[in-house]
Amino acid sequence: MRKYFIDIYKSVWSVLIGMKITFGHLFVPAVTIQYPDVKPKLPERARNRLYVNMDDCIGCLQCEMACPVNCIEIATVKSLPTDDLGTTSTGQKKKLWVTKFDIDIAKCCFCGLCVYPCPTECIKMTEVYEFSEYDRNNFLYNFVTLTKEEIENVKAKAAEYEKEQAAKKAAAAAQAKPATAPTQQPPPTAQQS
Amino acid sequence: MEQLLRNIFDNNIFVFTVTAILPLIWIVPYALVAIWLERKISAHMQDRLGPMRTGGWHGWSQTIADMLKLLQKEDIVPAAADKILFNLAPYIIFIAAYAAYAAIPFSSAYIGADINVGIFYIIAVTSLAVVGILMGGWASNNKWSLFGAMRAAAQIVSYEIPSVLAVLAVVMIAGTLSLQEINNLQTGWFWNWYVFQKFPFIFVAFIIYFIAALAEVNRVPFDIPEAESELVAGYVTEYSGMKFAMFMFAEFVNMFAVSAIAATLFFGGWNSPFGDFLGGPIWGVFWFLSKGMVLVSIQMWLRWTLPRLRVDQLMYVSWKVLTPFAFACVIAVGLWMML
Amino acid sequence: MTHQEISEKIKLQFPQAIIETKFEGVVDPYVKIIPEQIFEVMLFLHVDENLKFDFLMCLSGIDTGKGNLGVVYNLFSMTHRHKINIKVEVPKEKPEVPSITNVFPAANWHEREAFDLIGIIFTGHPDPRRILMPYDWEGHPLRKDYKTPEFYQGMKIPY
Amino acid sequence: MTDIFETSIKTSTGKALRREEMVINMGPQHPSTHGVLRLEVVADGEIVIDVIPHIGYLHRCFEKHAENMTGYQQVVPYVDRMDYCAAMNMDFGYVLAVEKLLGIQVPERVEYIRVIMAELQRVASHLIAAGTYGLDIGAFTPFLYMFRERERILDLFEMTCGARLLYNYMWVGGVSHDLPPGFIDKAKDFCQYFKPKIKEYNDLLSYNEIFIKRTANVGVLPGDVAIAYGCSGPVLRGSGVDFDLRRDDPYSVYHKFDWKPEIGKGEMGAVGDCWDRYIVRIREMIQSINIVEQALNQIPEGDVATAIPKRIRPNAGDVYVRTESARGELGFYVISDGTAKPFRIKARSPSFVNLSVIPEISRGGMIADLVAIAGSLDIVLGEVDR
Repeated sequence: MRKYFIDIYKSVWSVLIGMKITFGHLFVPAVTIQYPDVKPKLPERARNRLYVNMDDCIGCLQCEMACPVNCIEIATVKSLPTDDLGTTSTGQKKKLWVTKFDIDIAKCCFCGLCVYPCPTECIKMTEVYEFSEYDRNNFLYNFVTLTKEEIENVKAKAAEYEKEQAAKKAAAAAQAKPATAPTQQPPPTAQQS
Repeated sequence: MEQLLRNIFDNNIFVFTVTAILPLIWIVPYALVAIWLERKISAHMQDRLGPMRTGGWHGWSQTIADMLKLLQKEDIVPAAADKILFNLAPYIIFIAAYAAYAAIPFSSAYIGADINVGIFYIIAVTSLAVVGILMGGWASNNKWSLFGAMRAAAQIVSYEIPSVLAVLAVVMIAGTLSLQEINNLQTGWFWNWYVFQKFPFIFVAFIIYFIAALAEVNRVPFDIPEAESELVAGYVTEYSGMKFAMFMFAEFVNMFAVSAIAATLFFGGWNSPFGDFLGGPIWGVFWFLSKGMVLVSIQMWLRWTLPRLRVDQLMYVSWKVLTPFAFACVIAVGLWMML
Repeated sequence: MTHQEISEKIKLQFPQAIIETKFEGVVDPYVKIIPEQIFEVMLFLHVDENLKFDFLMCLSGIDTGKGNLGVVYNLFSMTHRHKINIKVEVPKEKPEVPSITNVFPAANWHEREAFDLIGIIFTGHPDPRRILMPYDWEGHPLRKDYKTPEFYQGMKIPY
Repeated sequence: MTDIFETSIKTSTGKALRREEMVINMGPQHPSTHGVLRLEVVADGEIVIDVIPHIGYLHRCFEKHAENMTGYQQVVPYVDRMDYCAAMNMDFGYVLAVEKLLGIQVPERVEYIRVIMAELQRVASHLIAAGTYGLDIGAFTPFLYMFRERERILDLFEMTCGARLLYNYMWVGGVSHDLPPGFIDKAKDFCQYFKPKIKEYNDLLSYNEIFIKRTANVGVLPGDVAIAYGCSGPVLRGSGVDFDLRRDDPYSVYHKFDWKPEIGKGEMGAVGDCWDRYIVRIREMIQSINIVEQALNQIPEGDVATAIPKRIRPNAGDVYVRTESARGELGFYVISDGTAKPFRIKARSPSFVNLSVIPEISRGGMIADLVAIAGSLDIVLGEVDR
């Protein structure tokens, strides 16, 4: 019987305490913000959309290797010794035409692992976090600066050069060891994937 | 009011129709505002902002937008449902909630039907809601809905008893079942209100009535028929679009109905708290509605504070706590009156 | 108790059970046991007053990649605060290991998982269903020679 | 003798239902299962006769993925996603395992940073656990209060590593970034701000009589049963077993701090009921804040990147390393075959093991109790299914 009344007293009392707390919070300013009107300030290190500065990219494929979800796809073509691709901002000489640099941002898990191995610091995570799209295909970001014709051009040139080199090599080999036939020639592809 | 209309129009059917529709003038905007208010109260209690965008100031037209959205939604009837009962249930629940307004005195000049068993009629007619809930839950052909309906039936039936007993305590001192009469007996300053009579027994009766009313309208901490974390949404699980809105609407209408009854029985109804100051039929409406709204707000406040009970604890509260206390109140009031 | 002492105790009780023990030169010392006696050994480890291994930390099924499947039991004693790792290996053709669910209820789900992903059959398991993969899935994905099927119930798998 | 009340309907374990029983599927889409857990409930009215958990709806083949990565470092983002509510603790366990396999020692400062992050993450995770538990019981408001505090912890994380939920912060041999300038002051501010909030939670939820009535004496898990089922973390400590890996099998620099594990004492009912499990989490938050404060005061200067290896190629061998995650004993069993790819990684996730006890403790209760029990075990389905 005693417990019965104690229980009733406790229930009423704890309800009143709870009501006091919630009532007090009626007059506490809200901690949330009205999002599209007010935007949170992101810290310096915020990791959001990936961006690649193609001027600095040397096509080393480090980021592609580091990506745990394989959202980066890079293809490169060797440049001719006569081509001048310029240098990166860190002073490194570029040796490869980057003919494909696709990031499927829909697959990206924003881990940032691609950012660290980059030798020229050209791939980085920016502060842009609003990039929703109506079409999934729009998430395939294409960073290559070369036009289609240019890509075809460098590919053709590289293939030609490769062939030339191969022919030269074969000729040299044939000259050096005329007895043994060239067993295996490297296929004339310059494209890696 | 009825007399006035009859004098002007001299057509019984027309007059009855008008008096029947009159409460809707209050109910519809009330429901819209109450839903918005509930969101805002919850938001501010939780340090949030709540709806802010729709319609300028603090998102005042959010509920209207939601109404329009629900109207456009597809009306899904499950293939395995009992279609007739499924479609009928929301209307029955709404009718049960709305029918109570016929006998609620909004002001000294306006009451839908001043029947001399007013309170009895209201208690009888609000119980009809349980039929609608059972119909909806059963017809949905969903186990969660059925659970919700069964819980609701058990809950509403058992909470009728303490609430009726609490009302009985008031009826005993008033000596009448007519709500208009009960209001007239509480005229004057606020200490004439029944809640302060025979202190503290009627006050306890009011608490009992209020708790029981919370259970009857399925509000937290007694919202187990639609407990979203257990039963998904209870008996409304399978409803969508406008039918769901009807359930929602009926719930808010019911909330005001029970608050209005509490205001009438315990807080002087349309009486001004300050004697004749701001009295009269027009101000009466104001006092009545604001008393009702305060009680509705308290229901909301409780909802955003408390966890919910378990079904057996709910029964415990009804049968082992509220009912004995209500009996004690009735007996005490009776003894007091004999003295 | 050190690993050596525990291993000695097992040897004393089950002279034929131990295949291999390794305490030096590895990160985690272990005792390799013949699979047929694993239940008895576990029961002994569990009930012996001086050992009292009552906490099964982990049970992992592995595919050794050399034609064998294995189970690794990591045990811990709450009372004596010592650990032991027990390993068994079974051939892929007949991957049957006695279930230890009756000794450690914790092994129940772990064994179901090992069955599901590696395909070790635990004889005497009370509820030998798949646990993570769908009930009608074919094959055991964590085996090294597992080939991803083309379709599952008409759905293309490699998206 | 055949039971004449038996019907031809069978549960998925093959048990025939009796006439008065029915099977209810709680989940996979259900508000109180905290994700895509399906509980097949055999119920007699409101009384639960049996529960058969079905998991695997969120199975993302973590172990298979890990075997197909280019290296050990690439696994870390996947580990993050196992327990998305306590990603730092997950990282911690994994990198400790790989470091042990490699045999490298990380700088002192890294150890401190890791402990600070793990403990802040534990607070954040327990805030979710306690908040959603309130939500299961029907109290909405405490949930948002707790999320309010959690946001501040996430702000600290975002400032440190740039992400709010899945950090990829702890790396094998170090951490990705050093602490940003001003972090220590902000973290200290947070500790000061957080301590009084515990009282608010207690007043509003923990000691609310309705909440106590709903959780006390419900889902009682005795200590020996908890050990037998391999339960760990707050579930084990809630059952009155004084065992915490941070103290009893110390790793990192936990031995340098002054704190004690909280255990359930059965204040409101039997030892090991839902309320005990809940209150252990609430009290653990205070202890974690204590550890964070001590670590912030003791943290040494130094370089955080010295031990990060360029190529991670552990020698062939295997290791089982366990740490105390927010949900209990998180073990990683890693086998290396000497190459850069992990040969096999098995994650012993605490929720997976804790969940296996649910049929044992929920029989005979009501449906509402089942919700309370599932909430008090604090499972994260990402970790159960991996």
